[in-house]
Amino acid sequence: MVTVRFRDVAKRFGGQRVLAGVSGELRPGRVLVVAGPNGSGKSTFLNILAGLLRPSRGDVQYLEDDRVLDQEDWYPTLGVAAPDMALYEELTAFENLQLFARLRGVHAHDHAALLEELGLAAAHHHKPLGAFSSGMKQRVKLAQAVLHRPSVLLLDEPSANLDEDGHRRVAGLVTRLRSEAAIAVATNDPREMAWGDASIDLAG
Amino acid sequence: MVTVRFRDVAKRFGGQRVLAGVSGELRPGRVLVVAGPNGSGKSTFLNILAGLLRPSRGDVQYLEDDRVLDQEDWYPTLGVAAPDMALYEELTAFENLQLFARLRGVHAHDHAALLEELGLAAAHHHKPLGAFSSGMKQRVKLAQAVLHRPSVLLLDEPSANLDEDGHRRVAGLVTRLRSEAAIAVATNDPREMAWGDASIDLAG
Amino acid sequence: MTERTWQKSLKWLLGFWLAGVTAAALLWAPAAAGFQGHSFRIVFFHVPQAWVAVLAFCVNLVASLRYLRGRKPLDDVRATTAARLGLLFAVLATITGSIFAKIEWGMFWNWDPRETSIVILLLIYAAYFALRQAVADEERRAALAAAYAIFAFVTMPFLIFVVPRVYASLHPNLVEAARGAVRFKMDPAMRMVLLGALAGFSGLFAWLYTLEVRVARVMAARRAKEEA
Amino acid sequence: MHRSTLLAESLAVLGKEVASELRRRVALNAIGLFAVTTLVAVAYQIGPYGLAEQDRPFLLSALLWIILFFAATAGLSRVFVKEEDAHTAKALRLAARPLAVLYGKLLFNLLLLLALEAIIVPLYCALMGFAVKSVGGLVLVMVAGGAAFAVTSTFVAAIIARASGSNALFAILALPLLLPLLVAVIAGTRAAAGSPELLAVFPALRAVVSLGGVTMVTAILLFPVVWRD
Amino acid sequence: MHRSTLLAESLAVLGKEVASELRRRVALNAIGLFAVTTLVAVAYQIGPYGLAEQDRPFLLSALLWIILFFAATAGLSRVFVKEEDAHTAKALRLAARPLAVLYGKLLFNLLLLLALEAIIVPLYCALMGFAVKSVGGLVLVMVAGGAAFAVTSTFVAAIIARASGSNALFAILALPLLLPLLVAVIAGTRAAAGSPELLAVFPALRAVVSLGGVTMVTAILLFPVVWRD
Ligand code: HEM
Ligand SMILES: Nc1ncnc2c1ncn2[C@@H]1O[C@H](COP(=O)(O)OP(=O)(O)OP(=O)(O)O)[C@@H](O)[C@H]1O
Ligand SMILES: Nc1ncnc2c1ncn2[C@@H]1O[C@H](COP(=O)(O)OP(=O)(O)OP(=O)(O)O)[C@@H](O)[C@H]1O
Ligand SMILES: [Mg+2]
Ligand SMILES: [Mg+2]
Repeated sequence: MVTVRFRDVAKRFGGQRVLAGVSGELRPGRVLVVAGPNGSGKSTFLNILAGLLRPSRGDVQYLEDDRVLDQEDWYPTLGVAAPDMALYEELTAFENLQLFARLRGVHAHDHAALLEELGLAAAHHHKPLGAFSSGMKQRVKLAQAVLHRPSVLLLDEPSANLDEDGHRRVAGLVTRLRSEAAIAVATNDPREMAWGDASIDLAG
Repeated sequence: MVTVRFRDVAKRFGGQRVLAGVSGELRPGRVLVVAGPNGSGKSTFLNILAGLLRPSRGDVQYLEDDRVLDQEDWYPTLGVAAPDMALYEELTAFENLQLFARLRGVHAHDHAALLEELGLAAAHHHKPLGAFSSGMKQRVKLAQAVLHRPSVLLLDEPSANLDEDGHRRVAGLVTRLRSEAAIAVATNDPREMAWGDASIDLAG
Repeated sequence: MTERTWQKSLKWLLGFWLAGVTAAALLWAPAAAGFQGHSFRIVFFHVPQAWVAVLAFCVNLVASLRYLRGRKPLDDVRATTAARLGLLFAVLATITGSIFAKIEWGMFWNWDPRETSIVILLLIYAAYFALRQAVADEERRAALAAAYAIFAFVTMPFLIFVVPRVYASLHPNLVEAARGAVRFKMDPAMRMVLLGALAGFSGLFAWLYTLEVRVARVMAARRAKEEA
Repeated sequence: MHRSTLLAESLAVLGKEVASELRRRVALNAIGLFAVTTLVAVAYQIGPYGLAEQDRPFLLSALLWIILFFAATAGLSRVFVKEEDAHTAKALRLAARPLAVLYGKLLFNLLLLLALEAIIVPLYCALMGFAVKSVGGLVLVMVAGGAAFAVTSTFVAAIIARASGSNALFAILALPLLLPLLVAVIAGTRAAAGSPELLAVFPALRAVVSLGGVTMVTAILLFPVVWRD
Repeated sequence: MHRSTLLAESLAVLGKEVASELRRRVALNAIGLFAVTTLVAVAYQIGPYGLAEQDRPFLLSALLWIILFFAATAGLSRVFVKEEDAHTAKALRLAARPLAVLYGKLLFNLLLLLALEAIIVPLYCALMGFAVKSVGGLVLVMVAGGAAFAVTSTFVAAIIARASGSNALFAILALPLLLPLLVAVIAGTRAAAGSPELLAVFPALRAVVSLGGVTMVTAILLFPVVWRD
């Protein structure tokens, strides 16, 4: 179980101030909704939480049983899906999951079951991602984010491009995982905002 | 004014049947909503309408004053925005629009006004697209689709990644353009389905 | 003494020193045997220039390493400044060397290993600046440039040791004759002037370097104030 | 509905390529550095003294074109692959005529190549002691060769970008386009080096021009297929 | 939460590179086309009898490596550049340790180079009449040279991918660093050609191996900085 604590996180890009001091924490079993209009810094904030971007000010800590983790140890605990993150289009859905499972040291995993939980029918598991529809790609991306049972799950617009059924499945996934992971969801979708136990609004 | 007539359009990819004979037309002043779950063939259908994909069966005709247009003459009439279509990330929003305006032979156009209509503040017009948020990119993509006043507008998930305000602006754009263009919107979003005068459901 | 007057007097001292060394090199140092006319006097400038270039590249290395450890923007400024000065002095050494080569060997350029090595050195640091120019983001620019500088630096010993060993065999007569002649005929007065010139040029480098770093520091402070 | 002229469209594509390169702030201002680096890499191995007198015209001409060919490949190979990798091809496909895309990218490559030649060739002749008897002949060969290379490499780059799956055969198709051209330009350069007569380069020049012409026609006919399907 | 071993991760990255390349063959086509074209054109122009006897071992070795060198440069940078172009770098950055990425991509580039050498070298020897006295020595030099080459190219590829992805920049950054290596491998090839003794290649081999070793260690230390920042 990992808790992510962020204090006074601020970010500027060149002259533009994007985040102006955000504090709070992600706790296991809870979902934090990060809201705000386009360009308000939601994705930037998640990138900082993931350690992909350095904040201009403030800091982020990962705490496991009150022990502070080194940044190299953040990655194994993390699952991330985001719009600016693509999987490999030359590889099939299955090969993509297999690749990420290998990278994360997950051995016995039933990729097919996970893909079906996310609503991707078996007929598509062995097609290259380049031939997938937008919603099908999004499902594989989500499967990639959760296949190693991360303790910290950062979902940026998780149901972008998804249909009604997809929406429900993602909601189901979040419900299933909330007991074992600290979850942050950045979203523009009013339906997703309802998932949160807490929320941060980056507007203004 | 262009009418797009499609008859019994079907598409298979390898063994998989994606579209099974769709007929109908896009008429100026009307919005056709193309609905259906993920992977049902909405984008494939729009690609066929745009002449980017050849149908396995059936045909598509562009009629201008009852004259059938050659396929080379489709492109100048067309405006397209789609999730699998990216603009140039090294170029700024403004440069991207300028490029597409030149390619389409549009001379006197106020790109800034168009971007602002779509809710992209002037401060961002001269930033490279690579530094844009997902919603900001989507707005530029939409601006690119309409800047040459197309007679046929194909919008695939037009408000993907957009916030509430963006949604409203896209709805406004469609309303403004419906008098001069034949519009098709492929969507998973219930709110967008309400825009249509007619709809095709590809489910099943 | 306050810091300012101290610095000012150092500057004057450096000026006098360089003037003295130049005068000694051109007028006082005895003629060396084995050279065409007074051409050997170029050594008093050529060698210190080459030395300062090497010194500057070492400073660049240290600053790059420090940047990667501490991520202080000032270290990046230090690295860039050192690389720029190193490049400048390497170019000067090449020019004086070519003039020397024209007089002694009859050609401006011979692809002798020395010449070749310095050209590669010039290319490497020109590449360093091309890389810097190609990255817009400041932090990333600094980190990538530092990584490249360090990586490049470790290949340099090979440039100096491997290359001449293989290449001397190609045209040994040119190379060995020239180098042998100089090594043996260095008399004490000449050595003194050369050491003086080395010290003077090192001082010149130190002055230029601190000046540029100070300017950069002031600019950074002003920008920080504007942003706040 | 508006229509742009083919010329305007081609220039727009060219402008975009130039702007992207400038934005990446590399190719254009570093072009000299690239030329010099490549040259030194070769000159360094085979200096002016490394060659027996009778080998010089052959070898120096061949080496010069290896360098230029490399420069062309390094600069060009990415123009189309990048559009596919970054998913920008669809927008371009919809907005520009295929031929405008071909011409725009071709012009860009041609400019790049001519600029490179302008730097590389004189430097190479100086550094390698390559005495060219007919400067006029050399210039002719360089310009014609540069143009033919730009055509071929642009077309080949387009093929490589789309060579997945069923198009794999195309890559092999490129070989017979490139090979005779390289042979002809080397022969032309050798002729210019060996004889003060401008006429001496004509046989090779004729080969270069006709190969370039044939490739250009092939490219114009086939490019729409390669690009759109 | 699980952890994979570095080896398993590296192999996973390698496997992914191989699978992707087999499906699209961009790097393979670019490299192969350049190498085969120049090789055949040069062979056609110079041929087995075109060079003075005393220069042959040196010139033929130099020419071989110049071709290999430029061919490789045209394709090796793609491993990192395409991840940035296709926006896949983020997922990889999150899932794999930096060193696994380095090792996986390095191995892939090494395989690419060895494949290239396996095709080009025998072809070259046959076409140019390059008689190599110690085949074992040549193989050693080729393998060690290829490995050392792959290290520097892969590292520089990682840098330019984060700068702009320009191939010209890749050449500018990589060539000067590769020149000492080029000198050593040419010397080694010449030694293998000139003497049936395996021992003859050892001095050059020592230089290649130590250069490869030093750059490898440096790359390992610096790569995380390049990859994650
Ligand atoms: C373009 C031609 C030349 C270039 C680029 C060049 C470059 C250099 C460089 C880089 C050094 C410093 C090496 C070190 O610190 O270890 C150096 C030192 C020196 N050069 Fe030159 N040089 C050139 C021509 C000459 C010529 C023609 C002579 C004399 C005939 C000469 C005599 C010396 C001497 C005496 C030293 C210092 C002592 C030594 O390290 O051997 N140089 N040169
Ligand atoms: N690398 C960068 N360089 C410069 N500016 C950037 C960079 N990344 C993001 N920005 C800017 O930061 C702001 C916030 O971007 P971010 O992607 O975090 O927004 P967001 O809240 O996720 O928006 P959306 O809902 O559209 O995804 C935007 O103005 C964007 O242009
Ligand atoms: N190039 C292709 N090769 C093979 N199959 C393809 C190709 N393009 C699309 N498909 C398949 O066609 C089906 C329909 O895809 P399409 O993109 O049209 O769906 P969609 O209705 O737009 O879905 P979404 O709502 O997710 O965007 C999918 O099963 C997809 O895998
Ligand atoms: Mg976002
Ligand atoms: Mg779709």
